[in-house]
Amino acid sequence: MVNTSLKLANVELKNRVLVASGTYGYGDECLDVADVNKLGGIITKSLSMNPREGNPPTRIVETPSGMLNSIGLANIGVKKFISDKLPFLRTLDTTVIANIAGSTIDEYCEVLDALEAAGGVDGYEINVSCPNVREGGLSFGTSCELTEQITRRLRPRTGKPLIVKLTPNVTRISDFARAVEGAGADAISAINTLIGMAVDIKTRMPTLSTVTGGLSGPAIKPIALAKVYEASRAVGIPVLGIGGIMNTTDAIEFLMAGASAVQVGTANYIDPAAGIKIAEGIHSYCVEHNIEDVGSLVGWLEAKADISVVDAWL
Amino acid sequence: MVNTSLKLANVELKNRVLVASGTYGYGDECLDVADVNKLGGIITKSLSMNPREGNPPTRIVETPSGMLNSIGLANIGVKKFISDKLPFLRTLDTTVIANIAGSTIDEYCEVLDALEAAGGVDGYEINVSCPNVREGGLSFGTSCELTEQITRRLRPRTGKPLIVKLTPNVTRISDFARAVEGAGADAISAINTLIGMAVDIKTRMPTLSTVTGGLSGPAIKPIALAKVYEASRAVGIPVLGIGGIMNTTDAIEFLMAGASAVQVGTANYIDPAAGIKIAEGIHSYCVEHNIEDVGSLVGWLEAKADISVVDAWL
Amino acid sequence: MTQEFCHVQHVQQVADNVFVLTFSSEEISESIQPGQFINIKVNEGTEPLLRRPFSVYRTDRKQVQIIFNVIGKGTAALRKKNKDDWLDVLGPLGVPFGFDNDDYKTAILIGGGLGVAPLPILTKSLKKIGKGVVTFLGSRSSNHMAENHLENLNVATDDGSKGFHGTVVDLAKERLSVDMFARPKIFACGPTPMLRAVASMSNERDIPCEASLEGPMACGFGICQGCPVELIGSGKKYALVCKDGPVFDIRTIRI
Amino acid sequence: MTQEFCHVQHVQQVADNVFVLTFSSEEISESIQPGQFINIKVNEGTEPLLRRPFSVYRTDRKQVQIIFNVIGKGTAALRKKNKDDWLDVLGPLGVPFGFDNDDYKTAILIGGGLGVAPLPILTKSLKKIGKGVVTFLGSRSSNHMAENHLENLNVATDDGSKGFHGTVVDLAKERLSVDMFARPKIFACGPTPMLRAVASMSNERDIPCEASLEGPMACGFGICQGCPVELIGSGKKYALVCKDGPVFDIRTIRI
Ligand SMILES: Cc1cc2nc3c(=O)[nH]c(=O)nc-3n(C[C@H](O)[C@H](O)[C@H](O)COP(=O)(O)OP(=O)(O)OC[C@H]3O[C@@H](n4cnc5c(N)ncnc54)[C@H](O)[C@@H]3O)c2cc1C
Ligand SMILES: Cc1cc2nc3c(=O)[nH]c(=O)nc-3n(C[C@H](O)[C@H](O)[C@H](O)COP(=O)(O)OP(=O)(O)OC[C@H]3O[C@@H](n4cnc5c(N)ncnc54)[C@H](O)[C@@H]3O)c2cc1C
Ligand SMILES: Cc1cc2nc3c(=O)[nH]c(=O)nc-3n(C[C@H](O)[C@H](O)[C@H](O)COP(=O)(O)O)c2cc1C
Ligand SMILES: Cc1cc2nc3c(=O)[nH]c(=O)nc-3n(C[C@H](O)[C@H](O)[C@H](O)COP(=O)(O)O)c2cc1C
Ligand code: FES
Ligand code: FES
Repeated sequence: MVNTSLKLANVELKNRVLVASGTYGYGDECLDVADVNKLGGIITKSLSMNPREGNPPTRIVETPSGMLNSIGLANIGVKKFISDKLPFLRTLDTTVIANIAGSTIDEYCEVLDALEAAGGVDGYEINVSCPNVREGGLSFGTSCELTEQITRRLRPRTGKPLIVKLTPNVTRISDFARAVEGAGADAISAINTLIGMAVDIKTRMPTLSTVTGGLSGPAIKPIALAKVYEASRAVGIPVLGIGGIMNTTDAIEFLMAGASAVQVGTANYIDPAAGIKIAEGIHSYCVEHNIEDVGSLVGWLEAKADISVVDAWL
Repeated sequence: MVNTSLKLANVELKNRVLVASGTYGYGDECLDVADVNKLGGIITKSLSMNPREGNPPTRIVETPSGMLNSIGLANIGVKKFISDKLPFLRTLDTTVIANIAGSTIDEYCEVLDALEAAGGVDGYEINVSCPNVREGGLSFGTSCELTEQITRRLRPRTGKPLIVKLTPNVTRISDFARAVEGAGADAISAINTLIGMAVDIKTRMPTLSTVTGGLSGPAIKPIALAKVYEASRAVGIPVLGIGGIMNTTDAIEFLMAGASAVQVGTANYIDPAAGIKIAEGIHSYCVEHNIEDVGSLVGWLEAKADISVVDAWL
Repeated sequence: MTQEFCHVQHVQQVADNVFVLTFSSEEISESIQPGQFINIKVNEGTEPLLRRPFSVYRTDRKQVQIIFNVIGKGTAALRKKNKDDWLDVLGPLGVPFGFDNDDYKTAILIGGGLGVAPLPILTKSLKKIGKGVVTFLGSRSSNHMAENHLENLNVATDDGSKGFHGTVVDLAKERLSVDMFARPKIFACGPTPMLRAVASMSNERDIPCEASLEGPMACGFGICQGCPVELIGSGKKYALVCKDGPVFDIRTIRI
Repeated sequence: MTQEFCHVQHVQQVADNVFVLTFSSEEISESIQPGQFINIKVNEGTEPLLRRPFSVYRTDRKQVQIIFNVIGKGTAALRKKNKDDWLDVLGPLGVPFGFDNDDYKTAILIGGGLGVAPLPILTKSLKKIGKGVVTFLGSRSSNHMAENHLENLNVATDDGSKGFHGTVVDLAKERLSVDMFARPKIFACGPTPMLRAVASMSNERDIPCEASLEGPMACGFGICQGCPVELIGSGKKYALVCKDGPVFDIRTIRI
């Protein structure tokens, strides 16, 4: 018997593979082709207080081994989520984590309060990669102070796991990891998308309506691994590794680099059952290698590699 | 007749395609298969004061549509460069730019002084992505203050073009661009590699001997385009765009995003004549589209796109 | 929606840069509705990364056909498929044409270029329920045209090499001015400029019209929110092409 | 070094997961020296991104052959090549075996697995200059062995399915203890553990030995500095496998 579970504060995930926010809708679109109950957890699309229509087209463009998106956090709003989606999610035998977005710190609090009042989700993931209307649209997540403030404001409002999802678009993600740990977060998710851009030389316009968007997929995996490695060495709380995970090998790389669990994002678009296959793959890997607890893979490198060069001569 | 040239301070590049530092040796390895005189310029491997042996193997690993390297700035040192390589480079009919590395600000100055004394290079590109021995190995390039200081110290020592090559591993590259412009740089190169990591699950070790390395190639193109766009809108000096450029289309994307010229890096490993083919491709594109000056492609988007969202809801 | 690994049967060239790929799938051949699409992973590995959406061109018992132009990496890979290669197919996806009702008598099919793709199975279904079918097909030239499996065909070419010299919409307009089709309804598929012309034509003549849209997609089944089309006069600003479409009442969307 | 687009002639399976690819290149077939390699871009596009290095297995007038195992994306793509597909080939690259001199009389060739690759053209060259040749070839099993085009062959298999039951180096040691070869020199190619064993054997018996190394490469011709091998007792710390090698005097390097 392999122990695949992970204790995240007071919640136990049945395995260490979740689906990432914004890449699995509200969990109800993939039922035909994926037994979502086999996932370690489902993280919802980011929820804001009011519904958001999202950005005008073009919202996505493929890039070498990756994709850019500029969805604009299109979502049905927390009230409709509670009335229309939560009842279904409650019936699932997997951990359901609501991802929360806001354009003010107050909005983050309101969304969380609404979900707390409704009950039925198992934890919260905070998307700090949202533009701060007070600061002319600069994202909260690129300010260590604001990221910490959001965490500090949200922490007392819930006894459920509070996970802060960090942006990679910063100089030193370890500073942010430490800040949110200090502010009481139970875990960190890393990474959100990297800022990127595509140009259409035929129209001589940026391909995306918002000029820049978020880069995801295999292309970013090496960057994500480095960020997870850096963040996980800086803190004691678990890190959920995200970025370009397509298969079991990728997932084990993240575990070894220091992730306590992984989230599968873009891969869901290509194979809605990717997360389930990866969870099964990790299980098989452990059986083959006589590993009794998936947890013992976590940070395996740290024990072996005696090097801490993050800024090498590039 | 298409005007392909670019005036960079007091030097005229014959066209807008250069080969990037560290990806073309000292210009003398590719002669069999590439007529290097057709390049807009050659940028040498980074030169330090003393020869550097570089990092232990493994130094490179392929990643999805990209590669990581951890060469450790292996180079022959500025003296040997002057005695062994410069005489050949002087015979070339293309612009030769020496890329300079240092582990102290003094070292940057010494290398530049040695090259100034020797004569024969047309300009300097400063690689600020080197670990600062005074700061425990954190790279100069992630500190805006140090990047500015290096530029300020080097500026009075030469009348030749001084180009500062920025690292993308920072929160806001535009701050760095403005700082080096203020300190007297003639141009900016963007981007150097992104910090990344690979894990070998068979050996359960990081693949690279230094754990992390620099990510290059098509995978990073969207990130590079976004950084070039951001930097070029922040300053009046030219930006040399770098990152994943494999073909003419890629190069034109960078020009449209705001680059005054481009550098071809990783592509040289796959096709040592890539830069020449791209220079020719840009020329043909201009002929086809009745464009008289390649310069009129530069920042074309800016004229057309009325959007400045850099931090969108990701 | 099912996800299935299907055997390629063959790839056949049917016109200049036009190919028909046949694969085996009982599931899809039985359940696909005219106007629905399938999303194909054309390769292993990450380049290209995403699936590629295609209309179903024809079905025959356990066989399914798509028709395509080679325009990029994905279609180049499809063209090179050999017998017994695997295709990873997700489908059927999206909302089909609203053809199976009584609010019209004559179906007017308008296809531009590879917009012909969904028309053969639509034609077959229309005939089964006894509708009249008239088809207008436009193409760059006669060499680029895939004109089989259609009914009452009228063709237009940009270069005049076959049929009407001009756009397919101009041809349709001409015919609609001459012939009085009994209670017509238009079903259109093609590039955006063509659909715009169809929209204004159908508006002017007050003919109901459904159009199948294209556009970049990441998932193809509603989980990425990547494929918006702007709605007109509805409470919502956007619909999703993959899930709410690809077929829309042309009066409800801004194209 | 030249860069050439070469026509594939065919890909043939010669043993379990062992394939021989033949392509046309006058340039390379005429200029390649035993132990040199070529660097092949196996695909258009960016995945895989880098070229793949291969020894030249055999040449015949205008034809060149490589031999390979399918172990990853690059070799999987090679295996699928068809007649008349293009290969983008850069070569010849690197330093050949130092076989053409008088400091030895008998060439002892040791190959492990696909380390057999450079041995056939080395054999041919050795015979041309009148050297004695003895060959030792090791493999997992007889099914995995490509044993053609070699001289005085002695084989070893890990599973004992053919020849000596054990490693190829143990077999060579046995033979070297029995037979007194006139002024021998070893030429070895194979996986790192094999080369380590060869190194200690050649040291013990004081037989000169050259080995061909493998290792990750980005460029293959000296511009990336990506392929270091540690030097022993030299002023320099590293040599480059692609440019200073792939063939090294085994006493000068740490493997
Ligand atoms: C619902 C739906 C049904 C479709 N049915 C068919 C069909 O039956 N037959 C068919 O040939 N095609 C069809 N398409 C379009 C088809 O999906 C694209 O042609 C295909 O994805 C191109 O892939 P590629 O990798 O070859 O080109 P890429 O390398 O992805 O693109 C090459 C160039 O074409 C442009 N491009 C890519 N996709 C589209 C698009 N959808 N519309 C306009 N420009 C595009 C790109 O911007 C790029 O410039 C359909 C699309 C949708 C959304
Ligand atoms: C000078 C030289 C000559 C060579 N000659 C031959 C030859 O004649 N025949 C032949 O079959 N191979 C030869 N090789 C090795 C060959 O280049 C690799 O097998 C090939 O690059 C694998 O590519 P791939 O895309 O299939 O595998 P990848 O997808 O790149 O790798 C698959 C797995 O194999 C490992 N791997 C990749 N390359 C190597 C390597 N060089 N050594 C050890 N492990 C590796 C990777 O780490 C990975 O785990 C040679 C290598 C060099 C440097
Ligand atoms: C289309 C798309 C929409 C996304 N939406 C959200 C979102 O609403 N909230 C969020 O926190 N992350 C969102 N993400 C980021 C993913 O959750 C994930 O962090 C990122 O894509 C990297 O993982 P991947 O490479 O596996 O996709 C989105 C990603 C994509 C591609
Ligand atoms: C193997 C390798 C070595 C490099 N060495 C240097 C260097 O010495 N100095 C430097 O400024 N940049 C160096 N670079 C960075 C490149 O010049 C370039 O900025 C980067 O690779 C991104 O461009 P690309 O994606 O086109 O390769 C190196 C890159 C690679 C891949
Ligand atoms: S393509 Fe993903 S929602 Fe339509
Ligand atoms: S592989 Fe580039 S220097 Fe050897």
